[in-house]
Amino acid sequence: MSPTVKNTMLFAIVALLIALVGFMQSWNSALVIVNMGLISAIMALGVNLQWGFAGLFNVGIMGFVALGGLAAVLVGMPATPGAFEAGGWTILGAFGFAVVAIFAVVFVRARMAPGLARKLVVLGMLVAGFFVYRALFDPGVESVEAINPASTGYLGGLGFDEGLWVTLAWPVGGLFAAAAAWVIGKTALGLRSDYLAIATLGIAEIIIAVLKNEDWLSRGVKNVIGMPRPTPFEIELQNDPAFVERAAGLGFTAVEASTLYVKLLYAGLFLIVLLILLWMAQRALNSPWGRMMRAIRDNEVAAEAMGKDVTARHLQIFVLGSAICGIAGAMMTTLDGQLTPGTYQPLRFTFLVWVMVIVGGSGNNFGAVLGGFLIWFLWVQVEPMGLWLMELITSGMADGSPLKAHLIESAAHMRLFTMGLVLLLVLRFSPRGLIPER
Amino acid sequence: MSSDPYSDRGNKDLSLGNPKGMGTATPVTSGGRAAPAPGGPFLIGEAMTGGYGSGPDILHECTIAVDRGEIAVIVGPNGAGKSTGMKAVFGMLNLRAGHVRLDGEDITALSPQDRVAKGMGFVPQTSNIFTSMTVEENLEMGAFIRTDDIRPTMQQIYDLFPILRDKRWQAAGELSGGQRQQVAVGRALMTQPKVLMLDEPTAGVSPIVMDELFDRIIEVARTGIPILMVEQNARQALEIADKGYVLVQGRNAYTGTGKELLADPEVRKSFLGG
Amino acid sequence: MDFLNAFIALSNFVIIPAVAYGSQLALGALGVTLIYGILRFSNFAHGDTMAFGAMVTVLMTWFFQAQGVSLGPLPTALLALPFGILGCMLLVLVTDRAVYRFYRAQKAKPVIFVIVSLGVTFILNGIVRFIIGPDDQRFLDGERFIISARTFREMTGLREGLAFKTTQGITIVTAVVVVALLFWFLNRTRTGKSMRAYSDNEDLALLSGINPERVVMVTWLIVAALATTAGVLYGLDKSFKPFTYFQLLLPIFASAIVGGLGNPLGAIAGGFVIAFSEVTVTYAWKKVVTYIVPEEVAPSGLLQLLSTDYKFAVSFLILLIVLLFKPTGLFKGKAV
Amino acid sequence: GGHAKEVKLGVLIGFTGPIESLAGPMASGAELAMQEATDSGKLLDAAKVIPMRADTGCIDNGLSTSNGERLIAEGVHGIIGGDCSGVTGAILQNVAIPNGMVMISPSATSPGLSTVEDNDLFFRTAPSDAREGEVMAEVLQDRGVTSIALTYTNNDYGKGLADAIESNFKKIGGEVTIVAAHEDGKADYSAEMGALASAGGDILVVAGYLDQGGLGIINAALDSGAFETFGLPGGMIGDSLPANVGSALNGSYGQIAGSGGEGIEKLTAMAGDAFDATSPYTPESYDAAALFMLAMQAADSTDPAEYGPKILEVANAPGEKIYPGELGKAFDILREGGDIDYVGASAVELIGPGESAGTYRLIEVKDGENATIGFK
Amino acid sequence: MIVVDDLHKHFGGFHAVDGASLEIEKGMITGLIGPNGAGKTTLFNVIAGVLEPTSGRVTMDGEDITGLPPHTLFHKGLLRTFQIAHEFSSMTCRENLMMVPGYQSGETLWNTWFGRRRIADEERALKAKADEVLEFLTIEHLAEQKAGQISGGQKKLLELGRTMMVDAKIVFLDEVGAGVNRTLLNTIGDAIIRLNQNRGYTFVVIEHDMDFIGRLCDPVICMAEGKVLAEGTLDEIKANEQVIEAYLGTGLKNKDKVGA
Ligand SMILES: Nc1ncnc2c1ncn2[C@@H]1O[C@H](COP(=O)(O)OP(=O)(O)OP(=O)(O)O)[C@@H](O)[C@H]1O
Ligand SMILES: Nc1ncnc2c1ncn2[C@@H]1O[C@H](COP(=O)(O)OP(=O)(O)OP(=O)(O)O)[C@@H](O)[C@H]1O
Ligand SMILES: CC(C)C[C@H](N)C(=O)O
Ligand SMILES: [Mg+2]
Ligand SMILES: [Mg+2]
Repeated sequence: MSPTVKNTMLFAIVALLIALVGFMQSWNSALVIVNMGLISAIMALGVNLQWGFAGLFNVGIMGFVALGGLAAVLVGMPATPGAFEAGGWTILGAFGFAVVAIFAVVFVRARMAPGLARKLVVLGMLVAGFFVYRALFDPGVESVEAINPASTGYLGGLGFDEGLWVTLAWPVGGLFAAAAAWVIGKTALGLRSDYLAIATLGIAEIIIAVLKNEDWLSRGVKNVIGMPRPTPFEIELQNDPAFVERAAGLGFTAVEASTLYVKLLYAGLFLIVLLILLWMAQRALNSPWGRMMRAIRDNEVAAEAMGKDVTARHLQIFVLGSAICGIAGAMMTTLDGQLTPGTYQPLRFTFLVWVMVIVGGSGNNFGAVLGGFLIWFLWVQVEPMGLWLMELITSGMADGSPLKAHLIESAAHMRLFTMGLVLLLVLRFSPRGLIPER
Repeated sequence: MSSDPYSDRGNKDLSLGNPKGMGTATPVTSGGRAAPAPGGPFLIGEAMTGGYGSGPDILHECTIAVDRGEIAVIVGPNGAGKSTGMKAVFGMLNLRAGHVRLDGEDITALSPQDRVAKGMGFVPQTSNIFTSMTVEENLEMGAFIRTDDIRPTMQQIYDLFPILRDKRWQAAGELSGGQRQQVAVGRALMTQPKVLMLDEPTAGVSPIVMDELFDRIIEVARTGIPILMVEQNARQALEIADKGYVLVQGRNAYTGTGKELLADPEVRKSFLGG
Repeated sequence: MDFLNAFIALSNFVIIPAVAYGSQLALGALGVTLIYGILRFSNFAHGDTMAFGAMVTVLMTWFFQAQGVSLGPLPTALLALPFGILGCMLLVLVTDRAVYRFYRAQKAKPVIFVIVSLGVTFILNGIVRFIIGPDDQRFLDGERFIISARTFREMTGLREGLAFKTTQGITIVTAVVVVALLFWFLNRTRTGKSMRAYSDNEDLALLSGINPERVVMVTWLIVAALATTAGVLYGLDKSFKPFTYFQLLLPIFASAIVGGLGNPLGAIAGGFVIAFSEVTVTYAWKKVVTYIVPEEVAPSGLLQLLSTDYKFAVSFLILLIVLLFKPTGLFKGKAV
Repeated sequence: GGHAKEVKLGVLIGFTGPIESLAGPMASGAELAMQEATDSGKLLDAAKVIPMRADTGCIDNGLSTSNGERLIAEGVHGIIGGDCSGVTGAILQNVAIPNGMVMISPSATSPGLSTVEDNDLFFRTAPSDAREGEVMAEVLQDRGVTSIALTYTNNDYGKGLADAIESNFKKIGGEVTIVAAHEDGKADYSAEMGALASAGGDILVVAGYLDQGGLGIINAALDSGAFETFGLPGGMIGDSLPANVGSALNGSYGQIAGSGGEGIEKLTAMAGDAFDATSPYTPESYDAAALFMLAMQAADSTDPAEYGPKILEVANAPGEKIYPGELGKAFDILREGGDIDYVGASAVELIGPGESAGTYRLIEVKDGENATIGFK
Repeated sequence: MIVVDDLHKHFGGFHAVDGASLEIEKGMITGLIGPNGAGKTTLFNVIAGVLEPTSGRVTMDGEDITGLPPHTLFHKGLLRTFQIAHEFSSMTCRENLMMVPGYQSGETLWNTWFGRRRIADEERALKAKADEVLEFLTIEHLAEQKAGQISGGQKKLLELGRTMMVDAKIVFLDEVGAGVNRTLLNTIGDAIIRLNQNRGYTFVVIEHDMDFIGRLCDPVICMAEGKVLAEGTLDEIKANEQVIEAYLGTGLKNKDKVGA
């Protein structure tokens, strides 16, 4: 079987699996899987760019995804009335001061001769700066957070909440993630393998900690809910006689038609994003640029000696890959309609994406996309599978036996168990991933 | 940048699947049974045919043999299959045809591990030292299967390669190219094998050390231990060789005593650099 | 001015807890570091291996308790520990056979191992919850304190109390003993050296007559012992709950990495760095300072550098700073 | 109208994840009500009520939404859930509202959910934390506490509750020495303990979960001798806490949503050994399931659009008071067009946007057990 | 062309390069010899920017290049090979060569999306060039073979081949000969001479094969213990007592034992 045929078949199988959900459960369920599958595929693409192309072990995906989510809030939510007057400007002023202070420190450092005196002055400036900053920052924060804390209590955003304008949040999410990645890359890319991994993991945790605790920014753990979306609301459609009529014409009830319609719209938007990114990644991979990246991945020392600026290239690809994760993060928050920092867990947002990349086949863009769909499908669908498994096992047992009760009780935990089993099976039969690098 | 310019694991990242220490050959798996096969030289790889994994055959009915007390040298162009032949003899390659016999015993089905236990010692051409371990530990690992006192042998190695004594507590990965080569040979000598196989032991060592090394090899051989080696310093090597093989494209092209091969103008011109 | 009370307060709330927590992390990190050092991958299943070993121990402890067996002031769990270790050894050997061995033969890349170990994590997760359930389980008995805060106050007449738990004591002692043993084992014994050789260059190890499968097995056995011990000590000190063992993985990895992967001493150092940074940076110095300075200038604020919300972030920040200056950890770990 | 012989109710809560140990009893509670209804044979046309479990992971929006869709696809007539406030919002917005499905959460207590746009589809049998803050402040005042240290689990529940406690306690003149968050499921709470101890206070109020960080904090406090008495809001009330902590917890006190011992006692009796009916939010889960079925009976329909508006009617006065185990009786009354006031296990009284009014049971730990010492 | 001034490189307490000063003349093929561990490779690494010197200065055409990163030096025309082959093991031999030239327009991401035509043209030229080099090295049959799967000597050839892909000003060859067949080495020697004469490359060659050094190099520098021991023509060097004692030796002692 030629690779192309095999790959097409793999995609067809995943499509079939999702279609099965459509037939056996509902097309709404199938489309939910498709939509999250598309987002997962984009994340996997970003990670594959970093790992598969350049060998950067980034385990901070969660942080970039969360930053994308933040962008969705800052772009889409309306500004909280009075928040800026109350303390917003003070907060921005405090940031301004911080920037000036840092520049001052850098300036002084450059002007003074090295030695104990310089160290003391720099340290003194930093400490004093920190306290002044806190003195400016804290009251601002306090007054912003005091504005109706149960439902606002934060600055709010730019209020792009009209139709497709909402999608502006996606590239902005990419930019946020890219900016963060640039800073991280500048400092941490000197690290190797697992050291880089734990560093990025730590940074992701720090990003989440900020999102959880800086209520003035995005309400912290109180969550931002009811975010604008690019598609119409189902209720609106259901109340629109024209839509209901057309749905009826096609043989759907209003509820069915509206829910499917909205999901299809999302799917279309996400698909466009995925296709653009996939096209860009494919082109880049199959070009001298891709060759250079592979060379760097193979042997940094030699690539450096052959005139390739390894550090710059690493930074470039780190920023790009992270930006893609940021875009996906913003898309996901738009789809969820809410930002809930507490849900950002490494297992779900970092390691699951890694599983997608590896199972799909690292170094291969199509592999990453396939992995994204497949693993997401499993993540959602193994629960019924686990239950089914348990029922199968217990079918022979007497009703009311404690063991049977215990087994059924444990069914929910079988989700992870089954997930693990499937993962091991896939990797057993295809250790380099389903669509390996050529 | 890397603080270790010798690091041959490019992207110093194991996760990248650097194949270091992970050859692509599929070795013979454990559990084969050795069967006696009478007669013949002490070690012989006979009519070996095989290649890497499922790739094309590299060796074609290639025969290499060495007897007690002898030095056999394999020469040939780059990529001729010399190292492959050595690996085949050592069981690091699945042969499609041919046999390997040691002391009259057919060991074709034995794993490399079992061959070590049978007293075969081997210095591969590349990645032939434990880079993260000290020089002394490298030597100790060479003597891993020995149960007797290894200190005298170690002293001999240090006498042979004095520089290693100075560097005994240093990680072998931090040594210079030639020093690493000395460690590699030292490690093999520590084994006190019944037969010694060396893949380009003199690559990168200075003339004075090369002389020492050849001297030592002669000494070892004259104690009765057969030595099979691949060499690109072919003229020096053939001068001390009892037997020489010229391999070309995985086939025996010329075979003879060292002197004969040295004297053959065709061989000189094509393989020994004139 | 009351330096004694200040010091006791500091010991009670910073030094002792951090040392004990550091030892717990270190014990976990030792297992992680060993797998990384010898088998060369980051084992995500370590947390759940700890949980499994601890679970067996818990069950055995309950059994002993039901039989009326006890160790007097020491927790009965110590008696059950060997059984836990045995159970855990069995588990890891079975997993190695069933799972990892295949990828070793395939010479799979370490990242594949990492992902595979994630799969193993999921499965262990299910098994442990299946057997013992997701809840907290208590199995601690014996004397809870070597010295409790109240006893200390009564004994010394000081205002501040100093508490030292039996489990803390056991943890610290075990950590020290284990690391010394492991260091000696790896650097001085033949088997230990052969394990390092295997980790350095598998093929060459083979050529030296080292049996790879034996090395792998010994490694897993040691790891099982370490994991169970760490898991049980942690469970005794806090409580046994499957979910926390997975959560423990993050600080454990952080410890192993700051210390330098593959280095047992590093694991210890790393454990303390992480523990101390978590505990000290967010500490509110009010109490301590109040004891030291004259009453008139006693602080009204908390004197807290950062709120505890950021304790995790801070420990990671410190980790980052360490790595920036020492890219392969404090003890020059492996960066393969 | 005509209706199926089967009524399906989804139980969409966090069987895995941070509150996995609460989920089991919660689901059992809900299923007990369903079983009771089925056994009574009086619901609609002797319909069989079938529970369908699905997982939210407590914190996984994507999983919750997918599972919500799956439940809809399987044709549930109502959803009991979500559990944690975060995912509850996600399910509400992405599943319930678009599909016009009614949702009753037994445990999502975030004040933010009071004001969320819900098309009258969302109800909860647990009160908003805003209310608990007031109650807790009063309890503290009654006990003569003047200063507290306050720690909360770092999520919308903990944060909202802590805010409410802090502001209410300050309003009545109390001092809050420190408000420190703790993360659940972490290995160690020494850092939090250090800060809390240093700040000091008469008691330590722990707005957390009893088998999560809350337990860890209390253990750390007792071990180091920093605090001896604890204030325990709803998330900390449950049998496992005194059992896990031991006698040192005696004297600590708090409150949990719930009223008249009668309801809960009945439920406990019904549950027997099968599950722990006093486990947090288990009574509320029972009540959520009961409310669904009662509303269906009142509307004589399983269509959310029809029974949805009945929920407030059956939950509140006027009418005959209904306790656990009396569902059959209630069905009869409703069939005959009568009126009921469902009290259930947690003293259900729905107010405003359809959430529990919040009567609280005051608890004090005595002899290693939670003892009810009054109501507020 | 290159001036090394009192260069030191210490590893902990060990002085691998210990005050070496030397000058490399433009247009010459300079030989660098010395015992194992003399510091030759370390010296290369410092000059080529792989290692930071502990102290000292390196200048190239009067410009201070101390501590510049390797990729910058590459673009200044300074190339080097590695003593232990540093191939890109998962890429084919041809790709190993094609990736070498700097400033390829296809290395800019923008062009990979919107500049396909130009890239295609450049690629064709590069491929032709790479094939030419492969053929010269007698490994044209390995063009599509992964570089990780070729023999030890072939890797060294590839190493050399990379320096032939661009117009270099100065090339540092670290033991290209070790492991290379002597007949082929002669051909390589010829090529080096040709590159030197026709294209004006300057070479610095580390080798332990005196025949090879003798054929190519003038002058020859001998290092020992991190310092320059002697400098001159090969014959002068060969006559130097210290060099003989430290490096060249006096031949086999066991020659008599060689039988047959
Ligand atoms: N990273 C390192 N750490 C410690 N010592 C080192 C390191 N790298 C090299 N050395 C030491 O520096 C000395 C010089 O090494 P170098 O590689 O420069 O020698 P060389 O002249 O190239 O030798 P050869 O001819 O064997 O290649 C050697 O003794 C080596 O052990
Ligand atoms: N790991 C491998 N996988 C596939 N093919 C290989 C591998 N190693 C070597 N080859 C091929 O096998 C052939 C013989 O290689 P071998 O290493 O035996 O040559 P050699 O005679 O030792 O050459 P040299 O003198 O350069 O070391 C070469 O053509 C090479 O391309
Ligand atoms: C299940 C409960 C503990 C959830 C909690 N009341 C919340 O709103 O998040
Ligand atoms: Mg070879
Ligand atoms: Mg060298």
